[in-house]
Amino acid sequence: MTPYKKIEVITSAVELGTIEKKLHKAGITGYTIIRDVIGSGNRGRHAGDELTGVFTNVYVLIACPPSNLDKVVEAIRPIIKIHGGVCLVSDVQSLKS
Amino acid sequence: MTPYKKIEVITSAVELGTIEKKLHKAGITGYTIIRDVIGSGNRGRHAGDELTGVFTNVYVLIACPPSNLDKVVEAIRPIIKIHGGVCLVSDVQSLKS
Amino acid sequence: MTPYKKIEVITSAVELGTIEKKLHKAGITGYTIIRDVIGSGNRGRHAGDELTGVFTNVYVLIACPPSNLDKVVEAIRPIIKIHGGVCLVSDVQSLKS
Amino acid sequence: MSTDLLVANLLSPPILFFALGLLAVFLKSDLEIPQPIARFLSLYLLFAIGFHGGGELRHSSLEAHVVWTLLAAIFMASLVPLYTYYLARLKMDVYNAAAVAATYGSISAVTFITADSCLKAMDLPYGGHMVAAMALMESPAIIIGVVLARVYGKKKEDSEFQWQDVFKDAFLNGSVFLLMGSLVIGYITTDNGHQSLEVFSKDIFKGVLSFFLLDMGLVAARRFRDLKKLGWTPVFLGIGIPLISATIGLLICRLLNLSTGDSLMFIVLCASGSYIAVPAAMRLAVPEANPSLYVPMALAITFPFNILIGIPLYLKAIEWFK
Amino acid sequence: MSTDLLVANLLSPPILFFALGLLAVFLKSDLEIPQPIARFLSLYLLFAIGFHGGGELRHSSLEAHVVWTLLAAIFMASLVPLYTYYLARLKMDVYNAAAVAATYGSISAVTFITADSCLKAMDLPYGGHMVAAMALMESPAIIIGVVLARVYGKKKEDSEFQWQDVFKDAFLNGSVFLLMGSLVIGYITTDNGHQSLEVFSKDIFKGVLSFFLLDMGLVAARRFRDLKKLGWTPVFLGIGIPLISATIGLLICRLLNLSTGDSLMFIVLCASGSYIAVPAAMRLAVPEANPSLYVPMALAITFPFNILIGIPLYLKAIEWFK
Amino acid sequence: MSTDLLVANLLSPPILFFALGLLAVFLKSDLEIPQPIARFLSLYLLFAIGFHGGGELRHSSLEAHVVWTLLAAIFMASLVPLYTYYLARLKMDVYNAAAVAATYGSISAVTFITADSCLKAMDLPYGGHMVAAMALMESPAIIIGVVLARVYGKKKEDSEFQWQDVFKDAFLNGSVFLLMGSLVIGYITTDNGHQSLEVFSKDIFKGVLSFFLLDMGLVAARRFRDLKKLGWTPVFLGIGIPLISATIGLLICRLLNLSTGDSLMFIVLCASGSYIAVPAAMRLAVPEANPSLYVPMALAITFPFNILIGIPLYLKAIEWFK
Ligand SMILES: Nc1ncnc2c1ncn2[C@@H]1O[C@H](COP(=O)(O)O)[C@@H](O)[C@H]1O
Ligand SMILES: Nc1ncnc2c1ncn2[C@@H]1O[C@H](COP(=O)(O)O)[C@@H](O)[C@H]1O
Ligand SMILES: Nc1ncnc2c1ncn2[C@@H]1O[C@H](COP(=O)(O)O)[C@@H](O)[C@H]1O
Ligand code: NA
Ligand code: NA
Ligand code: NA
Repeated sequence: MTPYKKIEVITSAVELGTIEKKLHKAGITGYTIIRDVIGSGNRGRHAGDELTGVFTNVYVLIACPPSNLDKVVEAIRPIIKIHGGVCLVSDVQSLKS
Repeated sequence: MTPYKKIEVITSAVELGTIEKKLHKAGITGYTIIRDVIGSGNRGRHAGDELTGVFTNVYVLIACPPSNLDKVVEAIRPIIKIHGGVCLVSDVQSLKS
Repeated sequence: MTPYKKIEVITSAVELGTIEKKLHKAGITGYTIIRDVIGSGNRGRHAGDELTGVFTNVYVLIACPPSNLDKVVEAIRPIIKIHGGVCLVSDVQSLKS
Repeated sequence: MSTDLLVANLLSPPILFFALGLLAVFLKSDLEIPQPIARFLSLYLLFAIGFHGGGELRHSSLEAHVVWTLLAAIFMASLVPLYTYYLARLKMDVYNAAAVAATYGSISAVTFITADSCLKAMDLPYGGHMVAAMALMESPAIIIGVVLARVYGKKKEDSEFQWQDVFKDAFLNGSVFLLMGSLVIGYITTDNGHQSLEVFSKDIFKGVLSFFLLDMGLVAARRFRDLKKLGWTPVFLGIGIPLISATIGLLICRLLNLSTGDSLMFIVLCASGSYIAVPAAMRLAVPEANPSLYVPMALAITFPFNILIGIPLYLKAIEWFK
Repeated sequence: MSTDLLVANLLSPPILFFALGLLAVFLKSDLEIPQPIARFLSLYLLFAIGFHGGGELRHSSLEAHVVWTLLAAIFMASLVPLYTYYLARLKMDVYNAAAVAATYGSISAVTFITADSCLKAMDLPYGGHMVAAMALMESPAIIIGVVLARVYGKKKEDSEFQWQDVFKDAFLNGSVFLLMGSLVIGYITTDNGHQSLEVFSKDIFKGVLSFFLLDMGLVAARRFRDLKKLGWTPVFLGIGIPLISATIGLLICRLLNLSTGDSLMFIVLCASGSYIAVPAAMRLAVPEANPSLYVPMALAITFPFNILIGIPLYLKAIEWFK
Repeated sequence: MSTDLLVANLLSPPILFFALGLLAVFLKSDLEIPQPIARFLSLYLLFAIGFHGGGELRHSSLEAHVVWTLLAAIFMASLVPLYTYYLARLKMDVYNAAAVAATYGSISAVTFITADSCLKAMDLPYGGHMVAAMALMESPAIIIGVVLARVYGKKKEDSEFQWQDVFKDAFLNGSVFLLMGSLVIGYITTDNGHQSLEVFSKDIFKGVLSFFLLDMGLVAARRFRDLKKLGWTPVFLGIGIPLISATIGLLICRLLNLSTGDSLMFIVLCASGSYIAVPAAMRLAVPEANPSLYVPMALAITFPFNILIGIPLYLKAIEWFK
């Protein structure tokens, strides 16, 4: 078991492409995406019923060594700033595969 | 980065309305919902194949300042007690947006 | 609130049956499954668009008392080893239901 | 003729696909109908049956026998849960008995639709008001089930419970609402409107039903597992209650002198149990009841019994009684 | 005749199912169309309308009035966002006004399709090139909206923004692409090809439309809530802008001497607002704008207005002006 | 005539929509078919083709040539993976070669269905037993592929592996099971049953196929990316193996003196590769193999090759050889 950082990002689904692009640019290739997530936040309720991604969110989970944390956070920060949502960081132990 | 609490609730999908109502009553407006989650627990396997929400679960993630933790937990506790499921609390760092 | 361990497993969707079987064998009956999860890792991008489970992932969340952690991890380890994916362990507080 | 009937029913595509679904699970095939599709097919069936029922209602005058039939439907929807409760109570606690009562008091639209297919194959007509009867029979049992649970159950303070939620779940749940709405729309739209939906709502109907029953077979078979732990009680009740209700229903049909088609539909409504609207409502209003008991009873016992054996049996009984 | 028209429109199944969807939300029914289904139905509608448009284009020669109509379409798609911006700017900030401008400059395919259903019910033909006009009118307003936001908005450094993304979103988003593609395929495939898709793309069309409008009713009604907080501005703009655009559109139709069918389609394109392609593009390119403002305007005000009242109204105006 | 054939094939809606799907990805459009829909459409196609095959089987007597054709099908399903393995082994490790062998030994139902559409358009009949041949050819190669991987691969202790799982995946995976089941149901149901499903299973078939091929185009094009890293090997193999298999298949057809329709179907079965049943089974039984290699080969190379060029080519070869 190795100490890892887990970063969870929840934001508007339309941002998924940007997030993936930025992660790749930052050299992060390990992440998991849950689509069709809904929720409520500062911008009201996102009910996922709009025939478009506009009111749907996406959840992205990134597990990385602590040394990569900053890179990930810097990639995500501007997106959250402009488009809203949350970014949560926590400590986990990763099973070395 | 600010210390936050993350509360994860997994329970029967039919309870989603109640959960949202209670969160709003407690003044909590930031949360994320993942629907069509399945699982297994004390009440057997919830396989999500029933044409109804009865055997499907819902996952709700609430990130809040530590001072709000009690409000959230008290809102969720009776639901878990009556309808089953789990409620997990952990420490995270939130990227101030 | 009781201290619990949270184990998160993300791997190929075709492994879901094996995971459930192994958990049951290990006596673990409480877990939650999120299907149709996509992602990227050592084996390239899993975009979930293959008409088959081959390029889709599954997310499994297991909350258990710390004493059960080893059993769970040993059940999951060979799967991650052969089929790829990640397994993350963290500390949580469980609301006793 | 009766074996012919049974065989013809068993060899119709919808029933065969239901059997295929059962078989898939028993052989552990990984065949699966995506859930959004299954939900859509079920909405489609409600839409189509309601729309046609409405269309036929337009061409039938509101005669006395229509009114009597509808009243009888409401009567049965209230009577069935009562005796079901006391029967179930012999073997179950209050909450489960109440949920079982609600289940059998309400109806199964897919059983109704399968009976419709069967009648169509034999060129036996039935009145559009039977669809209205179906819509009327969905909800009362839910209310009665909740009343039973609260009257006989432990008194407890729970600020959660609200009657208005129960009524909303009973009368405004998606399936009741869509069925009722489509019935009304079928009634008020123009002939032109009916023509323009002919292919969508009629010609592909039986194909959609076949596909849906394939899914029902899968789902029903998966629920057998739940039953294994529960012994023979659910099996006896799951066949016994429909037979009792069918018998009472048959008597009422004779009393009202209904046509063969109307009679079959009426009996099928009495004898079928709900596995969509009722479980969702009970899970909320009577959380103490175990859905792994009452859902499989309706879905894995009563539903297959009704569509495989019940429908031809009821038809034969109707003719025999004439 | 005009009341007849209004009533005939209101009693057609698609409109009635739209109303049923609205009602479901107002009564708090839990009726829900699974989202993958709703998306599929909308893809189907684009596919079918495009394919048929293409088929009809093959049989019409590329005459001058076709070219003129297409040019007029592009002209209106560029003009509407301009005056809409200045109108909206009276009550909103730059970003929201730009998003509203893009919304009303672009078009709503479902409004177009509902108008098509309405014309079919009256045996009034329209040219296949109107589908091409629709495809051409989807994108320009998106570009114009983004330009307005960037010209009038706060200058800021953002390395994120790229014009090529905006163009991609405008011209290659799924709905524009499928519509265009189906149009081209309908144009180049053989008569045989058209025949083999007849039932799928034509006979079940109105049924699918009815189901889709049921979902639109649900979605539109849910968006009313967003509007409540915003006062009367969205309501006035959501009806006023379409009326202005329809008037200008009508003048152009007279100028070009279009047939009744072509005129209705042209006006409907001018008067409708986009709630699929535009919001997705604006959310990315003008994140400062609030989608809970411009989406509900198009979806919960303009769309119902157009299909319930607008279409018969525009038809009457066309005939009156003849 | 052969260019006519090629052009007619290329201009049929299913092929054009496949091309549209490819184009969408190359132009980076965000067009997407919701996955539950795509899975449903593929289930529908298996259901319809099986049901009709069964229906036609009823009207054909079980003659010698039927038996011979089925035996030849099983023979080819066992032969193809063997030479494919040795060919692939020249460029790949044991595990990937085994997976490629299984892929090409098995069949692609959609290629078969596209060939069916093509034959229908030319009024060339083929026997219902070819559908049975398809069902029989899906599974053997999976077993052979796993055997190859275990015989030639590194010996290792893995308590996970169980032959019974492999057999289950080979013979009871959803697509094989539904195809087989629908075939049997089509065989045993009544003429009445066939009639009642006519519109659902026949008239809308080609429309559904077109939509499904649109999705196949999207999916295939997305998989091109995977191939870029792998050089020319997959391209050569992905075209070479089908050509070899088609040649052997053609010889067998001459030997058995099959009709033109039966011959085309037989050759298409030999020459097509599986991208649904096989990958799922291989992922479990041979996890060392890389699905980003064998899935794109079948999906992004062989499938387009077969439906765009292969089918007309094979037809011409059949006629030339007559
Ligand atoms: N405190 C929170 N906890 C969990 N999820 C949140 C929270 N705040 C926002 N979100 C998610 O982020 C989305 C966008 O947030 P916002 O931009 O604040 O509206 C919401 O729809 C939620 O899904
Ligand atoms: N220990 C656990 N870990 C993760 N999820 C759980 C656990 N226990 C219960 N759940 C989830 O909560 C749902 C309801 O639980 P129960 O009421 O215990 O049957 C299950 O179907 C699971 O999805
Ligand atoms: N570092 C990571 N963080 C989050 N998810 C990951 C990570 N690495 C792999 N995954 C997930 O596990 C799946 C399989 O990983 P792999 O076998 O490495 O390709 C990926 O498609 C991701 O969904
Ligand atoms: Na009943
Ligand atoms: Na417009
Ligand atoms: Na093959």
